Amino acid sequence: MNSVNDRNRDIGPFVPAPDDDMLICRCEEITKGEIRKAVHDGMWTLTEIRRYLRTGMGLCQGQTCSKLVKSIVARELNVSPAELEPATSRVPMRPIEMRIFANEAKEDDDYE
Amino acid sequence: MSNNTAEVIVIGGGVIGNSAAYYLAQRGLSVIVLEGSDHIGNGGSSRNGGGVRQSGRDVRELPLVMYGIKNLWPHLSEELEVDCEYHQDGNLRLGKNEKHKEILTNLANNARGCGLDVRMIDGEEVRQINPYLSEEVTCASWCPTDGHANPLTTTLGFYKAARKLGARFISGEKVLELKTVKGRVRKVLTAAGNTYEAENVIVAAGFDSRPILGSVGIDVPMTRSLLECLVTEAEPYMFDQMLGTAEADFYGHQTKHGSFVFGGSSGLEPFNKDNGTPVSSAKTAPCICRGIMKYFPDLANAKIVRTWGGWSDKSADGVAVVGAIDEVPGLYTSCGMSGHGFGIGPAVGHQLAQLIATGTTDVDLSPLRYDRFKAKI
Amino acid sequence: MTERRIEEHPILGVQEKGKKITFTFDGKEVEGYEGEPIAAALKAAGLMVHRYTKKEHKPRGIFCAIGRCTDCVMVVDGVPNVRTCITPLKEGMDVKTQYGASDKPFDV
Amino acid sequence: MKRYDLIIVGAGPSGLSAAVEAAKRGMEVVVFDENEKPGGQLFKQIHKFFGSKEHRAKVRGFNIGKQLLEEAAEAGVKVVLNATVIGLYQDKEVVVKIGEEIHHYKGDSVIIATGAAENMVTFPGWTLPGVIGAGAAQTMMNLHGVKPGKKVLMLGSGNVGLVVSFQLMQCGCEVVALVDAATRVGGYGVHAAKVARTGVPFYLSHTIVEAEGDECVTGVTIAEVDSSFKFIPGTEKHFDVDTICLAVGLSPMSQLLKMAGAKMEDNPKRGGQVPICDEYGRTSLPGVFVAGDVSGIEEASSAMIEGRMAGIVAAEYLGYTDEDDMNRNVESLEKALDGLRQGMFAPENRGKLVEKTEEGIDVSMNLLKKGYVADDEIERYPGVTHKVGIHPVMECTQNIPCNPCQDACPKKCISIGDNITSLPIVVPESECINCGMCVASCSGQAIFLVDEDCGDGTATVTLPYEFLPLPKEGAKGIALGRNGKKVCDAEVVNVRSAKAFDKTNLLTMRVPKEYAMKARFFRATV
Repeated sequence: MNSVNDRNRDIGPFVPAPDDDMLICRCEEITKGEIRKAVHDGMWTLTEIRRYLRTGMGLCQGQTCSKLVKSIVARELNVSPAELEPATSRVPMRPIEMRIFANEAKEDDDYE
Repeated sequence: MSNNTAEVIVIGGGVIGNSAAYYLAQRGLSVIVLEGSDHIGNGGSSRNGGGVRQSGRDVRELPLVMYGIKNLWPHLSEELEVDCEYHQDGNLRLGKNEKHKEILTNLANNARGCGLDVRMIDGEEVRQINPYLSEEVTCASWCPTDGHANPLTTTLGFYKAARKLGARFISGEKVLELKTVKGRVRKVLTAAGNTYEAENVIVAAGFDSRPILGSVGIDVPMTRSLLECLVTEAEPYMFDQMLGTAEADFYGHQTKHGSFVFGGSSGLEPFNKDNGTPVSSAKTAPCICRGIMKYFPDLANAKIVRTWGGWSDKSADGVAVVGAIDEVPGLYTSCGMSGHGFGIGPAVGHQLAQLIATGTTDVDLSPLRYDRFKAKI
Repeated sequence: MTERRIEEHPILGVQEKGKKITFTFDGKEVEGYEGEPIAAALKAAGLMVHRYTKKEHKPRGIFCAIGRCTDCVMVVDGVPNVRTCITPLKEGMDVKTQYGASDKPFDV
Repeated sequence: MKRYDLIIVGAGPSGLSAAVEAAKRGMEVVVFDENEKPGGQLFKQIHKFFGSKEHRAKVRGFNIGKQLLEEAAEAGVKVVLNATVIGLYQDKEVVVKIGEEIHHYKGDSVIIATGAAENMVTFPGWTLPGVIGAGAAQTMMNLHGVKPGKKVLMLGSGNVGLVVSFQLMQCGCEVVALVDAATRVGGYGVHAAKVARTGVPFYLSHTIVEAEGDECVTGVTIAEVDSSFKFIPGTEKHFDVDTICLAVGLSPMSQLLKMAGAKMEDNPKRGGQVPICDEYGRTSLPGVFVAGDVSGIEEASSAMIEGRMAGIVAAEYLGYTDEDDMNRNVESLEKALDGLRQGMFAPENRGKLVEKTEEGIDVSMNLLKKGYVADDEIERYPGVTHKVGIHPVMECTQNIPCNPCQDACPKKCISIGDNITSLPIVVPESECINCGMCVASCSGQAIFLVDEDCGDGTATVTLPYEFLPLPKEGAKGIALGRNGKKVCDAEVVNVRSAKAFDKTNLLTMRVPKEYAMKARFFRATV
């Protein structure tokens, strides 16, 4: 599903906006302005935005902000949000204590 | 597409490809970077544990990585205008038994021969440096000039800075083959049907480098394995050092953000499979957690928020392959980084750029030649 | 604590609660019902701020109430980042406001 | 490794329904749910459901949840609670955190029924304590018995915003306003009307300018927006509130599928990132199925049907039933699902302005803009007729798939006919016996029993009442109109509660007869 994406396509300059200080990623406290600037730094996919800014990398793992980030990036690139890749999801679905993750039940153990 | 010709084409938008592009652009060369996936820095460059270390390396790689730590890393954040989160607070390579001690001592002796400040310390001294380490640790090699950085911002920082200098980046452009013209590398053909042309081509595409180099009759013997890392929630500050082990089965550090990034192995890495993208295996993360808790009992309650996998390209001798391919003029490579390509990455990019621009390098790359692999008898 | 509790509901009637117990919030004794989420007991006691964020030091409280957004995390019995909206309350629990990732207030 | 025929993730309406069908066909089924209680959102839904009998219409959500759990237990389904599925790995390996351990299981088939998560909107102050999701409000009040706040502003006029507003009032909170940036109410008109008649003002084409407060919400300012959603200066309105509730839509919680490598798409019609699947829930991964909101946002009623389909299809996949059984059952379920996807709120009408009912009657614009049908609009609907003596007045003005009223009346006074979305009509020559069953059966609380002229200059209006305290016979107060404003003084002359009414009390008030067709709610004067 890779599609050729010329990263030097002109998307216009970064224009500051009055709501640039609006917090978008609640966990990592990333603002709309930071996200928009990152797009102009060349971060054109949600994966790159995440790696560059940490949006969606906090405790909730993007469960709250991923749709918001997507729409901001899409608008900045002037594409439809559906054109951007689906947000990555990784194990574990919820934060899990190391001692529990480490503690694998034996084959014959059941939960009863 | 407008102009598919440049002085240099870089195949692979990882930390090496991006840094090469940056240093080439800085020297005024025109560059096109072709990244096969949809994301810049999508391979090992953004999936590794962030070590920027010299200790524990094969002596053939040492001069190059020491060059980078001396000349490039210290000012990288300012230069790229991105926080690379570089910390030079030392590396503890941990051992638990006599066998480990022997491995570490050998490595340390060899490294000292190359002029690196690294020494063996006992368990007590280890815990003076890092009081959270358990009693199981009985020795370590200690290299105070090692450290760690954020692989994500570093890799993307090189991309950002190179792009700003005019390097052209194209993602989703998977390279299928190279073509020579009159004996010299010239054309780069992609899966999308595009052709790019340059006088010089750097192949820095991880394991995918092998078939690309193969298209002009060059083979670098390598295999790949699916390695895994995990990251915790942000925790209160504990320590600054980079950690590793004698058997290289566990490594990690606490990031600026407060989270701990740890990597480790289940022993099954070369046999893991994926589903098209590198995914984690159900067995690995629990095993890494058990490993971490042996070293850091205090982290038992830290919560893991994410695990991930990444393919590592391992050369036949576990040492990077870097430099010009003499048989095909104009062709250069950096591949088979064998799981330690991040810390050395900027230096590789820098030296390849210098080589292409001037024909010379500050560091002798010949020990890392592509054609060094020989049969055992 | 009664005015924030629903004593009788027109559809659900009188909801059954666990045993009434006490726990501490930043050292002060607070009442709640055993087994209800810590966040519910705090809400019933009128305590809105669960934590202050690391970068901006801004207050946060309950947001999703189902363990997803992780905004309601606090330091519970010494462990930071505990999702209070899904962690059952126990007698004598030590619940503390979380500052960044710890229970130590920021230096001003 | 322990292997199950079927592992289901999520014990909500779709997951439990799937489990029942699969277990009935002989499969060994386990359902994992991360919550302490099963039922998903059903146990937070205290209103009566729409639809027809086969959709369990007029049964309250939490009671449907109880029924489903009983059915699951009877069918031998194992439901494991406090069991967080942390990963769906390759080869259908499901890793679950249960207590202090993690368990690895293999499913020969897997159904993902993880439901949805709430969408959010941003505005200055949206991170303040006191700004909560509508789901959070439901969880606090309906599961934990704690009021989300004293004074609440609701953002969002879809069914969730409307239903939760009503629930907030039921548990004793004050809803100061219902706000939506859209130009018209998004949810069912009957849900809006039952909120509006209690006096909650609707502000369409408005949104939040700012949530105020330092440590937590102390107030909110809203303002009108123009067609490009920009604030119109000078239209700001301030409310003192301690809670702002966000009900701005749901997104499928499809992360497990993405993680497992299922082909995904971003489909705005289905609410966001969803697995690509066929109409029976088969994903791109063989043996992995989906059901309910995770594959596209709909109502709990459709989730239950989708769940049953997925359960049957999974049974066929593993040879626990044959193709004939599958086709026969799936066909009838598809019909039931089709039934729910009819009318003005059908998926294909999403976002469209429907101006006429199926009967060709103009839709009330006032309902769409203010949440209630204006007095001069109400007479045009077939459920609103006049006759001597007590008779039902059905203020049902939009075509939605729902018909319990026609079966509720023992005297067959009400008819909807075969087309489930038709507006109810009063059957000519039928005789109302004032039993009140229609009033209590209407999930939209849109039926009133009216005696327009009692002979003494007064009229009586019987209305559904689901609040506390329940006024007593003889209580004096005021009658409110559909718009929630006082129309006249009123006195309660009768209060009826019956098991058959299922907690919907019938309150009869006496008003001057000229207000018989205007007075629609009662508020006691204290």
